[in-house]
Amino acid sequence: MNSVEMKHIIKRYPLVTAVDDVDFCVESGEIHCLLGENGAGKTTLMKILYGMTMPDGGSILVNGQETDFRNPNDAIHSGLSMVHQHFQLVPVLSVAENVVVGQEGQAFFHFNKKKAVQEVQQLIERYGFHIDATKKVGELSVGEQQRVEIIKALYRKAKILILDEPTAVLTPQEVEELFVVMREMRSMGITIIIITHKLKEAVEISDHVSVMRDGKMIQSGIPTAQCTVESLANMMVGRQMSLSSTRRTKNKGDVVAELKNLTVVKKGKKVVDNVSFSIHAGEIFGIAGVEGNGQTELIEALTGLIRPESMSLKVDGKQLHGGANGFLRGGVGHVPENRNTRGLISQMTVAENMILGYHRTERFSKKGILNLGEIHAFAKQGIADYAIKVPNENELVSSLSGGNQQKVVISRVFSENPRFIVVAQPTRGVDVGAMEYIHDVLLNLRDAGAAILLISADLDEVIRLSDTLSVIYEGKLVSTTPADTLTELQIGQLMLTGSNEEVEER
Amino acid sequence: GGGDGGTSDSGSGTGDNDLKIAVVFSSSGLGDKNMNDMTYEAMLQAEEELGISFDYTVPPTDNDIEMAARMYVEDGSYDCIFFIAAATGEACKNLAAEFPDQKMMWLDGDVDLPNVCSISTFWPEQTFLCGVIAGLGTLSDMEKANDDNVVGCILAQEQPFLVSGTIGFEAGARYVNPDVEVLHATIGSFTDPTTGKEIAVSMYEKGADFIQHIAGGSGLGVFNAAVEMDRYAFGVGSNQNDIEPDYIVATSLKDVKTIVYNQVKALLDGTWEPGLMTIGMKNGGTGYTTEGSNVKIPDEIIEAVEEIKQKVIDGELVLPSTREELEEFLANNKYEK
Amino acid sequence: MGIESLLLTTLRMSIPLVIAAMGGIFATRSGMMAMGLESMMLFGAFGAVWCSYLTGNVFLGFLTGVLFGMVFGLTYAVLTIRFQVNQVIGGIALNLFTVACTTVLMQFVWGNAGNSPAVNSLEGSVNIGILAEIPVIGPVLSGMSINFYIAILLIAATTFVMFHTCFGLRLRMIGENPTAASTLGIKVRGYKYLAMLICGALAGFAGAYLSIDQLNMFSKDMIAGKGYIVVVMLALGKYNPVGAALAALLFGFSDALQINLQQMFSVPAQLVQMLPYIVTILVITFAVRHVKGPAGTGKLPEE
Amino acid sequence: MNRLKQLKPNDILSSTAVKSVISLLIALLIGGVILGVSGYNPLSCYGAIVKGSLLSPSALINTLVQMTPLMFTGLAFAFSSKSGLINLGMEGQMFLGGLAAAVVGGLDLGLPMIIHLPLTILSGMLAGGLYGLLAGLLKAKFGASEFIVTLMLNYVATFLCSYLANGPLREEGSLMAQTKTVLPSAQLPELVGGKNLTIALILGILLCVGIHLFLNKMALGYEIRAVGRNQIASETAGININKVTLTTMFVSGAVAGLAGVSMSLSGNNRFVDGATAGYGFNGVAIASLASHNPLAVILSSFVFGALRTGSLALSMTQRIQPEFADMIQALVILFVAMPALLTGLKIRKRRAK
Ligand SMILES: Nc1ncnc2c1ncn2[C@@H]1O[C@H](COP(=O)(O)OP(=O)(O)OP(=O)(O)O)[C@@H](O)[C@H]1O
Ligand SMILES: Nc1ncnc2c1ncn2[C@@H]1O[C@H](COP(=O)(O)OP(=O)(O)OP(=O)(O)O)[C@@H](O)[C@H]1O
Ligand SMILES: [Mg+2]
Ligand SMILES: [Mg+2]
Repeated sequence: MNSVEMKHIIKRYPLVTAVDDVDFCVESGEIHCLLGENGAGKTTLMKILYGMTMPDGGSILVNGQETDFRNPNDAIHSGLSMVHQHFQLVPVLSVAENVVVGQEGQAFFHFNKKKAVQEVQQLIERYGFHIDATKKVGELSVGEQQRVEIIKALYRKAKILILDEPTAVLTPQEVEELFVVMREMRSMGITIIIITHKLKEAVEISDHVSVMRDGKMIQSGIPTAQCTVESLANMMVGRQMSLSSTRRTKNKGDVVAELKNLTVVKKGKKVVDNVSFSIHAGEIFGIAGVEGNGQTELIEALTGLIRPESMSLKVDGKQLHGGANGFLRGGVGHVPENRNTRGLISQMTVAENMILGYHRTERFSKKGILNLGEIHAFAKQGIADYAIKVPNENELVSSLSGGNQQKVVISRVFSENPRFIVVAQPTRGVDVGAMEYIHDVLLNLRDAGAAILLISADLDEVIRLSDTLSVIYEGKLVSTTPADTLTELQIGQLMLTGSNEEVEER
Repeated sequence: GGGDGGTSDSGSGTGDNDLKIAVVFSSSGLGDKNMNDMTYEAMLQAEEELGISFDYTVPPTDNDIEMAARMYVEDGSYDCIFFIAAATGEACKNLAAEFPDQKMMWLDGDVDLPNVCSISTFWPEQTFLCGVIAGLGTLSDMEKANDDNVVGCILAQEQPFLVSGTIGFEAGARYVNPDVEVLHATIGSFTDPTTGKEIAVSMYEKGADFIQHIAGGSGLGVFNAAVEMDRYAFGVGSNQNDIEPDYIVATSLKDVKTIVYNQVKALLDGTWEPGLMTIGMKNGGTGYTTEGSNVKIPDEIIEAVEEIKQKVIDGELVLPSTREELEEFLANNKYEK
Repeated sequence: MGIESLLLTTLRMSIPLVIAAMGGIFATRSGMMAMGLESMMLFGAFGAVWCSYLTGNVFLGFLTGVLFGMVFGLTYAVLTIRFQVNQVIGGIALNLFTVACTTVLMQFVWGNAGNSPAVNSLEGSVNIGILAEIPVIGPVLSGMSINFYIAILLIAATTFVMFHTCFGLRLRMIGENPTAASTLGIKVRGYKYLAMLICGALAGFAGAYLSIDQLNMFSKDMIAGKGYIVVVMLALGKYNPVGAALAALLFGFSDALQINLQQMFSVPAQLVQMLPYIVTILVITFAVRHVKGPAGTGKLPEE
Repeated sequence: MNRLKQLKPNDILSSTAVKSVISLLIALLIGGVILGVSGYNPLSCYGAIVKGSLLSPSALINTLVQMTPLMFTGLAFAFSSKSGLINLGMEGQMFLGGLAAAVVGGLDLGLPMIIHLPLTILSGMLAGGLYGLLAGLLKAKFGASEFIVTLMLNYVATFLCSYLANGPLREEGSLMAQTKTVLPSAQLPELVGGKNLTIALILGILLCVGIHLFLNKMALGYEIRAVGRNQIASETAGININKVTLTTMFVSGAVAGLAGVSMSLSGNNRFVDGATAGYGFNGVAIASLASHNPLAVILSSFVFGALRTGSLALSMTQRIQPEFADMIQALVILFVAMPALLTGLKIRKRRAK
């Protein structure tokens, strides 16, 4: 039987048709992977299924029953649950509260906090997550927050679970743990729909795959057994792609960025502990690590956003001073790890976002007056170069799909040819085609002589791009080696424990 | 007083003669328990009894007064335009100069223009006699009076006119009782009776047994405090004694109603004349009234008040309106029984 | 000045602020700015007097005050939730409307646009013997209007509902992230309406306190900005019931102090009258700092 | 063109201008019902409002006079909103601006108009601006919410100006709390004789256009808008948040101060205590009616000016409680500020089968 049957679904926005006459079926008790380029309409389709967005046409059957969801509440009652691309959590409330709210009892009765904590903690233990149910969600790492979202669905005894890009923010280990949980849920009869851009994962976890492009369903429910990463990539992008090629640097130049003695103290704890490194022209210096080991603070210090306890950063021999502005002018480019808060102003247009931070450069403004012609020409160019899916440069960034938003940030920073670029999670939520393109640009920038610091939770990405690879653990760089020195397993061990000796001992 | 009930009288009046008057109130509007309300009553009475017709407007802020008045002047159909309260005076002066043929009346101002009848009232004369009652009363054996030699005066907002009223009250009290302590406080609003009450309560707690308010709607809180603390208060403007007849001793009266009514009558009779007029105790325009109050004032106090009133009317006592004048007044005038 | 009388004045001036602030807590915690408080208080004050005038029953008067407050709480909610009027603008416009509307109604009911006649009001006070024994504050704590004790109960009740019931938890979640709440199937709009009804009820109660407990009449615009002061007190108290109550007490205290200082020194009254406002600015600048309302203030769940 | 042809009825309904007009009409309709229930004739009331505010040259001029200060406070609020700051202190800034202008304008320095007038205007702007800056400073340095600080500063400014106008700065011998008149060399030139319509109107319109251009064409204006929409991203982009906060609060305060200036240097040519109360809060409504667009502020302040003038004209000949006009104004603010009026009235679209 089919858990979900969506027929002839249509959703129009003023300038785009996000979902265009789509049929989508999911068998009961399977893991079904929904693939597609950025902006293909995956999230929209799932929001329609979950009752969050009203379709302009079509019908939906859940467990063979015709539905007419008006809001998520209706969907929840039919056993659906959705983990969103943007987490729906309240940072100031505890894990337990975030999980139980809505199901915690009668509205006007006492809220039994103890019982809630107990139940949630049990559920956490049962699935082997290591989270303290009494902790405030704001204090958790992104990976942990992801797990809280899944706990929410489990707590509600969901029969159909929708996961929208759950792995984009997870480390490989965390992804593995998630997959274990997903398989267990499948064995319990839960149907799972997962959206991902990582084709390896799709092949590994799913039973069937569907592929969307431009709002249309182009491949519906093909058995995963018949697919390979390459064939999926071809289906999605519609052309041949080389996914594993890598080019190491050929001409490493002089030192461009030299960091000495960076220490950041937060709440009395050294979150970055005396870190030093130098990056040469034409070098990508990759840092791998489990999220929450000081990466965020390292990035913030290197881009002038926080004042560390101690630091000396020279770019091209010049000591950098001042706040973010001073660092930016000193030649530090920055692709922030969180595009929603740090990277973009979603209520401004694409063109306006394309110059953010560079609006004072001679190219975009003279004597304080913006050069609007140049700005629009530049934005048009960026949209064309990075294949950003948007009708024109005057659209608000908020109407773009997640991956396309990321492309706006990338195109802005890379177009400025900075000497030293701090790149964090550059391809988070980006489709394979775009990822390939972004990687190409990064490598080209490197070849043109930029020094690049790459911080990513995606181990594949770090291994593929880095000329020098370092692992951060509890605020320290525990290993810095030329590329291809360590195996993936060793790197993983370093990320988790801070040393790789145990591996050899065992 | 108050606005019109609404159902009657849309359009310009119902008069059975041709006299048509426009009234420009100050922005505190109707319900102010003061000149606006009293004028409105007078106009309704004139409409009823004399058969004239009138229109009125309440400008939303003092800044809109001139525009409102100008609309009336430019309309050209009004025999006279009444400007009520000091705040409207600037507009009156400007327009009178610009339109010399338009008759105007300004209540509570002093301007000498050929087409304006300007009626000034002297605030200190209005409150002086209640001050005298308070000064003598606080030492008397009146039922709710205490042993402390303290009285109080509460103001809505610092405005020169109103402040001179508090000076008049203090002058009256200290003239007959040099040692009396006169407490002063300002509420900060004409529409905040609860704060008015708190201030009154705190004054009563400090030993005051008589409080004069000059605070429009906020003054209602003062009466409330008097009831609660079982002490005395004075009304202001039109006779307020019947609001709390057991606690309000008297009202510092300003008989605006009669003044305005007489103006209308004069216009109708053709005896209206421009010029400066001063309303005071002399012509019965200001003073005090105990009518409607149940409070028994000892006869000797009433006698003293009447005696002092005569002195003011005779010009023997010239009342102060600023703090400096007050000290000078007290130094030069000694009351003897 | 007597400490005791100063404290008494402080308490009396704080009671309406505290009661209204508890209403404001429900509003702000559910993501609704309490800008409409002034109008709910004013309409409540009017309703209480009107009913007391018609029936002569003070208890019914309070009940009507609460109901009238709820009417405007609901109106504010409909305007800002259903019709998405900006909350600041909705509040300001509603206040303008209420001042005008109550004045017109006064004219219709009593033929007087300035004030109502005196009506039956809450008389007498509650004496609590044990409390009276406590030195200095004893006489202050005992012998207050019953509403003083109700206000204290309200602080406790608000704290309990907000932080120890399922309703409170859901409300706080809605205030922080309405989309998250809605994805969990919580009927965000319904809860917001409910919160505004509670807010209106308490604001109406505060208004009734002003008109038929503290006074015995209604007069034009008699709330005189207290509703806006409460909005500020909420922030000062970091949107916690106890904090907001303390802030209201502080404001009431500086206002009481100001009243007394005016009578003691012959400095220009206006300079002394600034005191409560300057104290508020100093506290928000140096003592509280960086207050942030709930993160989802003014937001509705995404479509 | 092609796009025009595709416009569906819903698109037309959702165009801002049409929406505003429809909202206005609904507000007037409800106001009419209230008037009718109260026993007045709504048509003759509205007739008087329209006639008194628009239908004669003198009525139109009155509307423009009323509009002038409203335009400044509306612009001040719209501008501060662009950077995400809520400046509710326009009332106080306006008082101080008006008082400062009255004082400087009253100084007999023997200056010619060409120097004295600009100096006077600048002094008013400076006073309002510095008062706004005070709130900005407390925000930037101590994180004090500008919303609360400005609200409280209103009271402080009101008391301060009242003290000054009653005391040290009071015109000698005057029985009103007001300063002496400003010298002719500091009075704003009138556009029409004897009507109090001054060049402040032109100044205001130019300022609206100027601020619109500033926000959209200047780098600093861009920064202000960026900070208003996402402070963290702006900070990441090297924008100095404190600088933006201070600039915005200063400029917003200075513009609000101009509202006071325009009143002190026209009409009675002096500062009168309390005479301008309420204009500041009106600015909030005007800005919202204009969706915080500086150019639209011109139009929305005109609408409000007309409403004020019309209400005044209405109360002059119809014996009607002035509060009815206030109620209609409040209704207009509410309905015009209703972005979801039309969608809210529609029943939610059912899913097409
Ligand atoms: N609220 C909206 N208003 C206008 N357009 C929208 C809106 N939401 C989505 N879109 C558009 O609909 C299309 C589909 O978006 P959707 O978010 O479903 O893409 P997606 O497949 O999830 O992409 P990604 O992989 O980048 O998350 C995009 O072109 C997007 O710009
Ligand atoms: N209500 C209105 N009345 C008149 N003109 C308007 C109105 N609304 C918008 N406009 C016009 O639309 C154009 C776009 O306005 P503008 O770019 O300032 O708005 P915006 O996109 O909201 O700006 P921002 O991004 O700063 O918020 C302006 O040139 C203006 O003339
Ligand atoms: Mg998506
Ligand atoms: Mg005595």
